Amino acid sequence: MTFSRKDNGEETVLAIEGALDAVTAPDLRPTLDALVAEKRRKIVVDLSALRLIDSSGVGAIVALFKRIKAQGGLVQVAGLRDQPLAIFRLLRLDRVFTS
Amino acid sequence: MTFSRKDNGEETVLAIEGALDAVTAPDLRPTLDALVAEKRRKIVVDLSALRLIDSSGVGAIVALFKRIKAQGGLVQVAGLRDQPLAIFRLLRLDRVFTS
Amino acid sequence: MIHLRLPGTLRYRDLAVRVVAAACKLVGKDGDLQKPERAFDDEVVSAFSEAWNNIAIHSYHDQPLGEVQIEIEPDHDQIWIRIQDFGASFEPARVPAPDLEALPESGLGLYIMRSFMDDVTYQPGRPNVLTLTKRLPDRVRSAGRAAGVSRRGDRKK
Amino acid sequence: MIHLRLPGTLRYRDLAVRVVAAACKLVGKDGDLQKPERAFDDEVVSAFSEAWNNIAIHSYHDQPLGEVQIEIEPDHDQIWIRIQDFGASFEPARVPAPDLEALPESGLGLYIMRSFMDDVTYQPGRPNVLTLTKRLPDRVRSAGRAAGVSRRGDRKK
Ligand SMILES: Nc1ncnc2c1ncn2[C@@H]1O[C@H](COP(=O)(O)OP(=O)(O)O)[C@@H](O)[C@H]1O
Ligand SMILES: Nc1ncnc2c1ncn2[C@@H]1O[C@H](COP(=O)(O)OP(=O)(O)O)[C@@H](O)[C@H]1O
Repeated sequence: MTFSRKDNGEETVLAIEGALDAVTAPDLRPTLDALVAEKRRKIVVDLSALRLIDSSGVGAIVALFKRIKAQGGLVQVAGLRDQPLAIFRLLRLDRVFTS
Repeated sequence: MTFSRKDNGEETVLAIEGALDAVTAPDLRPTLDALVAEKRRKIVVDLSALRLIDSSGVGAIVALFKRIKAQGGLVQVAGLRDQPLAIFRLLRLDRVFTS
Repeated sequence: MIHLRLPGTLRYRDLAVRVVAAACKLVGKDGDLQKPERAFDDEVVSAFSEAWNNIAIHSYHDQPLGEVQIEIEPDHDQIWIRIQDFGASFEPARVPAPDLEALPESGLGLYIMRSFMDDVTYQPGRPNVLTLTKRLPDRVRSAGRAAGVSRRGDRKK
Repeated sequence: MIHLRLPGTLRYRDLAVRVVAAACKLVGKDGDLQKPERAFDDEVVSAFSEAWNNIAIHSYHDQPLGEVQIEIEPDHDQIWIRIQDFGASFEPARVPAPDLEALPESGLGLYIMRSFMDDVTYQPGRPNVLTLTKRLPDRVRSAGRAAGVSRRGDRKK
């Protein structure tokens, strides 16, 4: 898993590549904590280069969503495809994160 | 393994993707036979999207080289990288096929 | 049949998942499913990933040197996977289904396994035995038969 | 240690090669070699592919249901692979080195194994036992130590 954060005014794009799972999700934690601490208004999580996600990876993104939302902000997910799309659909998260 | 053949005048570009090995090399045989039967003058084997090659795959390309050369034609290999490049270098074929 | 035995830690997760993904490609008449049949592979890989996580995180929580034994049977119309571990047992029937509306951050593993596989069984004991079975959708099975293509590699088998 | 047992046919080649490729990623202090250390993985995968071909094509030529047993030990400074089959034996010492100038179209398998691995041993018998060993180049070993990074996944092991 590799990731990149790009800020553009009020919006942050967080692009995650590779596999976001029980092994790699903890590596993302400091970045997610920083986004919450900075009270970012809008975060787009770009998963177009994500190959695999598991329930730990989903948990990390859902936790970010809830914390940012509690501060009045918005988290969207973009670029879902293949295995990650199948998981988001099953957990009915595709609509939560794309509206 | 997938491949594509494109003719442009006297030159043919044969692009091979994926893995060219003991399992897949036989699938290439009819195309190689056709190139020889048609007495193509110049063939560029594009391996830039080749992920893996083994000695059977090398054997298929060397056989094509010899048959085309016997008819006065030329076979070049382009785009070698990663594992296929390591194999071609070891077998000292990188210079045979790029000059 | 494919037999795999390896340490039940997260370190070996990627290797185990890759074996299952490669085995999925051997399922079916043509042995090389095209999209949209990739969905089959994605769902099996998803379920297996959760099973592996649970063993590494829950079952072997305090026994870091525990082994996992995996058998995989990729067939013309289904895949069957048996996973055995020698760690802590649990009672799947006691695990409540997640309330998806509440956006849970955990407790999704068993739900993913049960949703994506046709059959999930668990027998607690020494070893604990988990089986995951998934059949190809009918439409794919008949497409494979109609095309009459041979399995990859059968030629030189 | 990773144990893998599966049919010794070309059909299972891709799966076996993927296991070896995934095991290569576990070699070294950081467990995640960057280029140019990818060369290590490429060379191990190349050697193993030839070993698998030889078993499927020569050793099990007329015994299509033969099994292959593979053990893999990915270590901090090397990888060790043992491959056992129950088919025909041969005498590696009698296989002549290829004359590369003559552009041979076959007879390259053993040469590739010997060139890319530090150690290749073969013990004919029932089973035939082939071992392949390759050490990390020194420069990579010390880079790994200097960085002091932990192996992938160790955190939650
Ligand atoms: N292999 C296992 N061994 C022991 N306990 C398990 C195992 N798998 C699941 N459990 C128990 O069942 C619960 C629910 O598991 P699961 O649905 O996978 O979600 P999660 O792992 O996120 O909690 C776990 O929290 C754990 O208590
Ligand atoms: N596992 C094996 N079992 C039986 N014979 C083998 C085996 N491996 C190699 N051989 C013999 O050694 C010869 C040389 O093998 P190799 O260098 O791999 O080239 P190739 O397989 O292209 O002939 C083979 O042709 C075969 O006769």
